[in-house]
Amino acid sequence: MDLSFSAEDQAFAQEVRAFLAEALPSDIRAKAEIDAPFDPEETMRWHRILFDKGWVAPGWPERFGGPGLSATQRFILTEELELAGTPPLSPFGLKMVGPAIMQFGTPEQQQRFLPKILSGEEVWCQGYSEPEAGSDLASLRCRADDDGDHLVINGQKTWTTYAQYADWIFCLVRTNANVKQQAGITFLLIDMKSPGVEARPMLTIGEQPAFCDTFFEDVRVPKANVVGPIDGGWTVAKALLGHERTLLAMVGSSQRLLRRVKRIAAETFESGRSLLEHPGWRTEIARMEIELEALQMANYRALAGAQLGKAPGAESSILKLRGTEINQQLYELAMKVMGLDALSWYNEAGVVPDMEQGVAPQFCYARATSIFGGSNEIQRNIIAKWILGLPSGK
Amino acid sequence: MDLSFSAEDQAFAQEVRAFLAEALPSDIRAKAEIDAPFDPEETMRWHRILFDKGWVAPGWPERFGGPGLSATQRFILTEELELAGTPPLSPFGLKMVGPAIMQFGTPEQQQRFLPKILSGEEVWCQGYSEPEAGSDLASLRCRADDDGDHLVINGQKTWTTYAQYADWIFCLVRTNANVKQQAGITFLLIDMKSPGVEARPMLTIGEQPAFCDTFFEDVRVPKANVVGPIDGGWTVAKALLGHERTLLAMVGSSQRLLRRVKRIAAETFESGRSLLEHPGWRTEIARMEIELEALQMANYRALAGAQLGKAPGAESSILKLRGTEINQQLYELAMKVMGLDALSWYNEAGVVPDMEQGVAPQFCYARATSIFGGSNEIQRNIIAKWILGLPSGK
Amino acid sequence: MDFSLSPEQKMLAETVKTFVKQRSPVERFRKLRAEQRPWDPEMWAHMGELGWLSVPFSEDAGGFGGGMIEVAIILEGLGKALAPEPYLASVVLAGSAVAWAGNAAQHERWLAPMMEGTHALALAQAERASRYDAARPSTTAVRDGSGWRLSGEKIFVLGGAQAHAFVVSASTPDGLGLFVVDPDGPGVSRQVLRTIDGHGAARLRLDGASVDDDRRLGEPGEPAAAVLDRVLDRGAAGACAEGLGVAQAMLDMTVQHLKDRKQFGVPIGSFQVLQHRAVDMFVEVQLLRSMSVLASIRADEPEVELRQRSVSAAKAKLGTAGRLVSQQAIQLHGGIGITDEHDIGLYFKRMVGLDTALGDETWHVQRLSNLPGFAGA
Amino acid sequence: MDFSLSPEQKMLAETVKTFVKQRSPVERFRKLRAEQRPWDPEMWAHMGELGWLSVPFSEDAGGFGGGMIEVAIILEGLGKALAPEPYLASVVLAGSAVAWAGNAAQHERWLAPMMEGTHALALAQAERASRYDAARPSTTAVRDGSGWRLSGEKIFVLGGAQAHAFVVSASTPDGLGLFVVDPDGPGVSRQVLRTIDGHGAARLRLDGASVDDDRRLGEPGEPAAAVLDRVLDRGAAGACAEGLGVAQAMLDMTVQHLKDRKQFGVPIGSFQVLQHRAVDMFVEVQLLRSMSVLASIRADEPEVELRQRSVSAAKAKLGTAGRLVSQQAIQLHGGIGITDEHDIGLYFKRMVGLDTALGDETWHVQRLSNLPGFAGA
Repeated sequence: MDLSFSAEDQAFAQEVRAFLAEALPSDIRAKAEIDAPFDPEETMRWHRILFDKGWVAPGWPERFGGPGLSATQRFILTEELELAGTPPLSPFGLKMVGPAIMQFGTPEQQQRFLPKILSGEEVWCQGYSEPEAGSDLASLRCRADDDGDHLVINGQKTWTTYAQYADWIFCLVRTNANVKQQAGITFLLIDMKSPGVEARPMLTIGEQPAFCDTFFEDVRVPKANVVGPIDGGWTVAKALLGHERTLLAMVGSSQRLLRRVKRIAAETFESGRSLLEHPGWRTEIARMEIELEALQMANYRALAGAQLGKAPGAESSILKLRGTEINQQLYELAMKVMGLDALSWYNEAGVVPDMEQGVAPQFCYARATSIFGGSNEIQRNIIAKWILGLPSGK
Repeated sequence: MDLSFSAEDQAFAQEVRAFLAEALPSDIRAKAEIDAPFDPEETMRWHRILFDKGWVAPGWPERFGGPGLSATQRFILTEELELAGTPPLSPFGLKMVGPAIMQFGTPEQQQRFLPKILSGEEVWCQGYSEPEAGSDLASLRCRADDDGDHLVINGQKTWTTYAQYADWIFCLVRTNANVKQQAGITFLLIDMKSPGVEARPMLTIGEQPAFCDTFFEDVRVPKANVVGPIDGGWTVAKALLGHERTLLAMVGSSQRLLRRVKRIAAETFESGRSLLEHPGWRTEIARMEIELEALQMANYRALAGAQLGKAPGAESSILKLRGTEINQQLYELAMKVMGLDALSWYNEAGVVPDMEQGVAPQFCYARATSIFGGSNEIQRNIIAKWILGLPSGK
Repeated sequence: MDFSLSPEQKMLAETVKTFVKQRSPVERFRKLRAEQRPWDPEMWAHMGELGWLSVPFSEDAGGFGGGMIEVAIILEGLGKALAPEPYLASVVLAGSAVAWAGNAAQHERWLAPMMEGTHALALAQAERASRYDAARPSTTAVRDGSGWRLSGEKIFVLGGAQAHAFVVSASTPDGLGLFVVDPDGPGVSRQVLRTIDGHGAARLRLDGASVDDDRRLGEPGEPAAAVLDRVLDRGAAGACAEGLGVAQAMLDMTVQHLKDRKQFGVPIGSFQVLQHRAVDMFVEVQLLRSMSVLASIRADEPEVELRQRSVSAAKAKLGTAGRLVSQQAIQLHGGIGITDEHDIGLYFKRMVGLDTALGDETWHVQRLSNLPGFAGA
Repeated sequence: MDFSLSPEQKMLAETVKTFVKQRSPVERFRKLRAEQRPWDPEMWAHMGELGWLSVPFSEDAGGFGGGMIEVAIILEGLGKALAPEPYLASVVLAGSAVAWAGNAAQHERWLAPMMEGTHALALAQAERASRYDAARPSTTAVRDGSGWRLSGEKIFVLGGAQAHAFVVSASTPDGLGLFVVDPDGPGVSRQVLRTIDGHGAARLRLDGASVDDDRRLGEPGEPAAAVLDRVLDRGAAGACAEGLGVAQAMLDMTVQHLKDRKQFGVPIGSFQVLQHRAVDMFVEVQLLRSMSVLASIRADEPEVELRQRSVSAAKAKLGTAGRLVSQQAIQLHGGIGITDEHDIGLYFKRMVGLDTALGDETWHVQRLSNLPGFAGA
């Protein structure tokens, strides 16, 4: 057993840091340092810089334009980017529909779509959930009627994150209502500019315009845009879910948040002493640091397994669960440390320390992490059934 | 709204304290002060003292020998006894089978059994649970076959607390296996000296001999000992459950435990300062004190409702749940404060401070409180269904 | 011991319930928030007409001589509907300060128009360096002729956005003083804040602001510090009552959602894990209700330690109960719970505001644990 | 980065597993406990034959030159079966102290018979007044001719019931010293303790006990304090590994119980609330496993702050994970879980022992939070 990285991997980490020092635009760096939210323009600008470097899709195979990094190097790259606070890239193209097209798509689809996902020329969003189909995804109703070479789509998708900025959407649609729910679903790629598509942005409780209701009215989509067989979309969707677990652990993001908590505590005073010098606050912060350290170790163990080519095991199933809980708890702690400053909301500069303006809205929106991506209740159901082997039922 | 007691009630509280000062035997008082467990002889001795005073059954109607106290006075009496740490009387006669016989028994049964419950001449235990029927009580199998004037009992009961010291046991037995589970159950009084009854004491994880497995082999019981109709025992049992909620809040006992935690903290030193002077420990203890205060207020509200003759409402349903959780957390805190001394187990005097010898075994056995008397999971099911009105099912 | 309401209190509760339902459903707050208006002055005037703004003041001061029980009834109702009028800030905090520390002329000048509902007041005591401790303000008041000059900064004044006058705490040569400051006066600048819960607040900066002597509440040498302490305890008790309304509303909405929302072909409220989660919310609301009652009964208790102990215990409980209830309310609502368009998020954020204002859980636990009786009890 | 075991480590893990299954199932511990015997000396001798007692010592000292990874493999296995032989106390704690602080003659005298399994050692450092802090013992050693006189009291010596010799920490004129004390020597009294987990322990009282100079480990002036600190970190890491075995066993037993036990006509493991409770246990065991690995890797790390940080984080995690896992294990077992005759309670109590010994969660959180890098990180 060994916790250190090989000399080669250390050199790679050095290369990543050097690249970051040089290539991260100064305006984005300034935002990263104060953990301000990024707007889509900034995110896509950074996407293109990473694309130029060849690092935009560390997990993609070389034949589709991936950089050919080892599992450890991919991990190092991800961690360094997170720690530097660079804009998180949209996962819908790179982590979701891209891999789905690689695994299930036709050569024509691969050629048509993958290069533009890589370059950022086309931005994607996801159309899974519907108002009546959340945790029970298979009950979705958005309808696709057969019309010769085309499918005609009618219905609504919701929580379509950043659909207002997307060029394409990948959807699960119902192509057959006469079979068991999972069997009548098709995985379909839809051009957002098609007539009849409308994305209406909604605000989150953090008042960020992070997602949309997306409506489809008689939208005609060529059958060439079906990925996998018609009625075979559930298999494609399930394969996608496996891709994301370590992504959702949010270790790097929580580490930055912990540093931020300490920074705020060092700058917040009570009875002439900073909170970071106060034993009570120190132990409270230390308890979070320990939980985060445990999560990071579990993440390392999952990575080390992946390095050896093992399928994600027991240690990785807990990552989304604990990762989101810890992230939420850290935001809560940041709010507590800030005290009355935490109640300030999108005020102009100077009202609260500039660097901490974003804490309150981000704290609010962080409640979403335990709901989206398969709610934590669903995650526990999955672990109970598939790992502990407990009987389903009651 | 008013939190104070009337002058009359204050005088009554004074009377109780004066009685305690005088009537509590010095050996029992000594044990009460160090929270040592009481043995059955001590408990019954105190039972008889309270009986002589007329206070052994504060809740009983006067026609059955109760003292005719108001709801507030009953509450005051209970609280003062608990705060003084007097031996908790066995509830099986006074709080369980006694009220059942009053409500469902024949005049002959009332005359035969109630006076000896009051006087302590006959000690009772409870035969509900079986190895295969715990939370699912209605699935019990202990069999009662009809034999003319008698029922013949075969089967086993478990968790029969202090059965080894009991003269009588009240049991739920199956008199009809051909109807829906709840419908074939009978509430039966059995003399522990009957041939074929055997109580085998078991140890708890605190190594106290607190309960037994009790076996019945061809035990003949006169039908005159059936309370309520044959096959009608479930109704009797359900009525009993309502009697105990405030009992299970354990407010007085937890208050003494909190005082004990503070006493231990005041006598335990780290870096030359007692733990009670250490801000970190103070806030940890204070958080428990606040939770206990909230429980006590909820208990007061339940009492005030009872005073006005209201049926126990929403505020009382939470008492068992929170009462047991808080009691367990207080024991846990006591263990933490004691540190290495907490690892000592029934050692002779002087190994740890004398007064705290009992903490570790009591801490262990306290895990039972969230299991017995209807597990806390069952309590939550009940609140979800009967108070929140959530649909049963999945 | 008696927790039942008097006939008058029951009538008040009924009036509040009807008022909120008819005149101030959540949509009213939502609309004001969208317009970035911290309140509706007409609604305030209406509350004045109903007499609510006079409830907790003595008849000498022109009030109704009610107590915190009545105040709690009103605040719980306002909390349930997220009414943004500054009842807590203007009546309970600033109003009590003027009533208790002020003389008859000062009552007439500031309390009377507030009780009529033509004006609102605010208490400016919080400063960055002192966190929740109001005892030693770094804002100073120095003598200047027959008046005073005030300098300092108050970072978060509840109800400060809409207040017509501020009661400002400042250190004077003779101890803590309370001054009524005109926000439009020279040397005074008010910066209206946007807040997480959409309720009105402001920062107040005093740059040698000139204040006449008759704007100092009470006489020098009087223990304004003790008055402020009592005022803040009233405020904390009021926050518990309003928070109780918020929590109760979240519980009710969540239980209803569990019954209505179907997934996997059944109401999600039939899943045992969600049932128990709702039970945990219910338990916490019950405990918070008990503690809010305690705080109301004890907020005006003359024995200081008993008052502080009870109020701090209740405010700390608001923190723990409020956190559990509001987090689970969002979680059990699922995706819609994190949209701005669903009301549950508005309640979630209001709870953050009430939990933080007037001392958070940590601060009140510490205060309680430092009372002399704590170690001796 | 690599978390896989070497072939030798895999073989060791296999041997431990087989040994425990065949020679030391829980029933063995149960029987010893009933007879109030803290261990079985034959089993100890057998462990000596297998070479386990020599694992973490350098080849110079006659050991195998293994590290804490190997020790953790052994301790996890012993924890799973509640084997009461004092591996943690005698090998990891006292053995490391003799190995690191002692000279060759001292190794020969005390370490060699321990490694052979004919003797057991124990480390006596805990005192009532200092709680978990071992740095400044109030036990004193004063010069007496060519030897020393030791006075003081050690309240809870792990493995002290069965030890043939005690390594005692004491304050000397030249700093902290470590002395090997014969429990039957003059001025020494050992009181064997009954313990919550049935494992051997003792109190040790020293009334001017006379100790020859060659019983002081190392030379005066050497930093015995630093050695003791390292020894205790090894011990804490070992406690994590043994605690991991205990927790894993509780999880396995509980999941099995949920599958086997039927109520309401179905296995109770089909109830969602109990499923999620089991998942929470599983999550904590996974995290504890990760942290136990970290502690093993870092226990012998030369950079002191990194070592202390990792070990304290892991030991603190043992506290939180151990508490959740053991409490839920009892709860999910229901009534039988609180009987002495069911094994689950034995594990529950062993976890209390391991959580408390060598610094509880609070102490380790505080230690971590006071490291210089904490505020700077």
